Amino acid sequence: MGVGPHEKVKMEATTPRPAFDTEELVINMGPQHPSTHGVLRVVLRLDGEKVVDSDVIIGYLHRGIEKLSENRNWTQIILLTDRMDYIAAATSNVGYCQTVEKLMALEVPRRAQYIRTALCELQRIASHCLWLGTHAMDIGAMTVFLYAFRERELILDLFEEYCGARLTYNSMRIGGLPLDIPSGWDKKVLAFCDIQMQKVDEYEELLTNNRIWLERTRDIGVISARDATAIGLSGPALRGSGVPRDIRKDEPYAAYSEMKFDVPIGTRGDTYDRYLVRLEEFRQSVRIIRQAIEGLPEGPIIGKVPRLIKPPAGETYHAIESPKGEIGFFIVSDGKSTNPYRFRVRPPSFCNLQALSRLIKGHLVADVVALIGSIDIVLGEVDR
Amino acid sequence: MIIDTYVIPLLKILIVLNATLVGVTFMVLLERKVIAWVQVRLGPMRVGPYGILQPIADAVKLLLKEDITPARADKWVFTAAPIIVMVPALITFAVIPFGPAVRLFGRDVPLYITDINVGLLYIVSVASIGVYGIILGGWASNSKYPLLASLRASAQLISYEVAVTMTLVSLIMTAGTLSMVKIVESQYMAGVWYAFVQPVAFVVFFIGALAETNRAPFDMAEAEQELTGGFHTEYSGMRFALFFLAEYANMIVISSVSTTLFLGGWLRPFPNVAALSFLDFVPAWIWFLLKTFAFLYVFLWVRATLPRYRYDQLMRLGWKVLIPIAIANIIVTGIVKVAL
Amino acid sequence: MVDEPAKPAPPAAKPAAPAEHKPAAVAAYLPADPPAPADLAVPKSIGAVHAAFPGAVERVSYWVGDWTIIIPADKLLDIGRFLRDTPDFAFDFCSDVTAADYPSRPQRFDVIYCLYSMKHRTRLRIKVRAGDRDPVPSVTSLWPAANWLEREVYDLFGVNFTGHPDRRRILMPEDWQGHPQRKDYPLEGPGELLMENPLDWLRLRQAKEEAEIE
Amino acid sequence: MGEAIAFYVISALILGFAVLVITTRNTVHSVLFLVLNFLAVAALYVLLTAQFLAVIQILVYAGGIVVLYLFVVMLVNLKRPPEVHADPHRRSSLGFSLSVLVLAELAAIVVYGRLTPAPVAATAEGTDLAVNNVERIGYLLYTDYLIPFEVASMLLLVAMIGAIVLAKREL
Repeated sequence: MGVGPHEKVKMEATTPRPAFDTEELVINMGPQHPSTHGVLRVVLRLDGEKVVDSDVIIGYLHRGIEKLSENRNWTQIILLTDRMDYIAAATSNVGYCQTVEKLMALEVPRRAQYIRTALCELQRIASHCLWLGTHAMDIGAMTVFLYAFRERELILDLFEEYCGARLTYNSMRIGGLPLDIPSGWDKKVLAFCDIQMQKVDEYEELLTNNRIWLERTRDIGVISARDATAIGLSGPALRGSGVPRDIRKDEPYAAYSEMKFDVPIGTRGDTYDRYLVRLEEFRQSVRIIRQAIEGLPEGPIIGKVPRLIKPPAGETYHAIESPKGEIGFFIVSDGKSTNPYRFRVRPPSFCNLQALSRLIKGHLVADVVALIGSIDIVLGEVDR
Repeated sequence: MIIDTYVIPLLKILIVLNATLVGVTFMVLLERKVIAWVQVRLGPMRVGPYGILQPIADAVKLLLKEDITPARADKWVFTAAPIIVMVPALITFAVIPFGPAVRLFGRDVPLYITDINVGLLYIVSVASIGVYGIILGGWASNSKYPLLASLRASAQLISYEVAVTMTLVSLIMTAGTLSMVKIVESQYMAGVWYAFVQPVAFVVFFIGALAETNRAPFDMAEAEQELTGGFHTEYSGMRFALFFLAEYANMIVISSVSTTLFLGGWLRPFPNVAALSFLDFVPAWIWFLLKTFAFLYVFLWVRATLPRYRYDQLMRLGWKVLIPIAIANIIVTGIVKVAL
Repeated sequence: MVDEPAKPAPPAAKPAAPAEHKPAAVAAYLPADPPAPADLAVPKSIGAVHAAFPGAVERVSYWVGDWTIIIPADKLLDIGRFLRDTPDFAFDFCSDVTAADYPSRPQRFDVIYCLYSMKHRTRLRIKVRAGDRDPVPSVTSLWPAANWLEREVYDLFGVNFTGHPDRRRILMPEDWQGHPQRKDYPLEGPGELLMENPLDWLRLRQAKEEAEIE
Repeated sequence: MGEAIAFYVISALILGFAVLVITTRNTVHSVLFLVLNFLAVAALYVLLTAQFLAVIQILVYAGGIVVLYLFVVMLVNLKRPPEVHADPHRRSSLGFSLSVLVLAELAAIVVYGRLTPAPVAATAEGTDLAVNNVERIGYLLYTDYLIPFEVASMLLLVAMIGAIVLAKREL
């Protein structure tokens, strides 16, 4: 295939030679590649264009957030959680704060719970917008990318108005929220909900019944419910396989127990079903945001939190539903120091990415990018 | 005598070549603008009013960029490949009729460089040479992604060439000539554009045209999401620009050819309806350009709308759908011809 | 690569490691694993494990709503399979595998498995204690999800998982020395140098400080 | 005069490229010289006012067949160590006698051409040829050369089926 002398040697070594030399081609997709969504590296062994084997290599963005957190005090860690899933930073904030609240047995006021719920759902929409844009872009539909980013921009504006930041929000505090919503913000959120509902239809018009889109996503990367559970998929990737698992419903946190929403699930477990699940989640998220904003109770936004946060000795694992799947925090507190003894994140992107090798086997190179998009990863969270 | 055989053709070549090159550069701008409008953006706005001078800035940028030849690349082939792509795209314009003869300075000057009796075949054969540039560009780069992409591109070009040529056969049967000028004239005689006479051929030709120019949704060869940029991944500077321009030149070529073959070339709409003869007020070559641009716009529109086909699906579409349809169309055309 | 034993890390009390870089107060902590209050009903899965493997469960712990059982490493696969396959609790989803390091204990690592049952919507944590080089059987055969999670634990803690299909480093570079999540891993300076040759690092640091003073 | 110059230049090019095809070390380069050779041959056809043939020459040979050669050459690594080039089974004498035969045949054709006068009909219609190129070829193909034409098409069909059978063994 190539022109280098080293390849000659390889060819001669493989005796006896078949009538036709069919060499497998090893290509390196990433870490510098336009559709690996960051610094993911996939080493593909190809037969023609078909993936025979693959090795997913991560760690290029490893910043040691877990180790770092063991040497930061409890409040400073909130800011580190922003840097994991930076597409949905507020969700990571909520997950971490709730874990500490669970350790400290803190009561969070209902108003804060409602705002948290609304923020989490806004983040879900933002994250899904980014997912949809990049996923469609990977499959070649470039306009959807910009349409989806247009709506994500609106969410970023809402967050900017709420906490002043657009990407890494640092928008939660242990025991509640740092800020109440600005006046008029709730109306803007509701207006956004109306826009988003229309725009989701617009995305669907472009893709859902598009013949090429169907051909590119149907029966690509099929994974059964049983396999998906075993390999540790969570979030929309798991629901696409037909497992009705949503932590918001199963182990309700924040104000989700008071919200009415449906959990969409797929039937076939292919890329198209995962796409449909996420699109339906847009609508369900909008539904939740409307309920949370319209039913927003009055009251304080932060509970009775000691000035020095020092949870009693003990450990806990607490998981919430991030846009990517189950984001869990396992925290050990020694009860004496102002930093956690052990801080561990169960990153949904990491666990979902594990399934990639399995999903792409036997598919073509073009499907590899579709599948990377389909499981929706953020490398900041994979590598931490 | 000298003027008729040498000066006028040379002048025409000069004008057509320059117009094409300028058209190509502005085609890039048009593409960026049209897609930006589709995507609720503004597109380039900085260089000149409404970004109208953007192509010039682009050209300067590309000319001034470092021209890199990868280590262990085949230098000669690497250099020759962009030229091989560009030249066929340009020389195709030799037989495209932009309009009938007009009187200029007391001479009848036909608005085409030449009219050879195998014009259509000439276009097809010259276009088939362009494949070499793509294959060799990918091969000479000594890099895996370009090689994969160039294999894809050339396989795609060869496959779709079959379908496109097949549709042309049915069109030739209808027109009864291979000369581009005579094809337009025969549409004038028939009083109808061949797009209405041969609708199936028109649709197949259009799809094939998208694939032959490596345009979305068939742009696997340069699918930057998959193959990081296709056969010209290793190219930079002016050599990359040549590949880039050749793609747009090919788009213009294929649009002009489709205009000539299916949309009546320089003819006004409904050439047989006398009531519309006031449309003749518009010069013929303007009609030609309008139709060509309409075609080009559809190219861009398609690119902004559709996702990309996968390589095997593309081949399946070519061999299992388009070619059988084209062959069936030839047979039907033959039967109708004989029956009438 | 795969069968290579865990890189031996220096014992916790290695004298060369500069003491000021070790959060000494933290390292002395040992997990409380508080027992469940007497009036709380033990989940039936734990009861069933007690019944099926008498004496295997070393301790049952309860804290802020989470149940944990501590079991010996050699029983891990059996109990894991029992928990996964018994339909009454069906812990078919392994949501997390992680570890915590308590260097002051001879069995310094707690390897923690967070299980979840899709059917019953319940969680259970299993803890296995292991020393520096004690083998911990890999649960990849039970829950394929544990593959990368165990790789990460091996990478960052150096827990010696046995029977893992693909035991390589995952987050750190392949040639990295030492396991950064251990509590005795230095927080500054060239960590890998320290792990290989602590005296070199001390000399280097000394030279640097002297240079700064001058 | 001009025509003669063009003829000799083109012929020289054809011969030069042909020599380069077999002397070049790099197989891809040699395929490229083959393309140039075909293009020069097409130019020669144009000189003979056989535009149709010229265009077909480019379309079929340069644009189609040689592309496939290129595929094969690129995909099958033909860069071998130099000792492979010294083929022990080389039959120099056989090659030599074959080339002598070919030369003799060419000479025979030239001599025959000199002896028999050109057919009158062709010269009479020579002026018409430039315009009715395609029609004349079509007419000849379906009258005088009908059987070779049909045989060739059958041969192509067989080759096509053979290729499909070879490529798709699991059909």
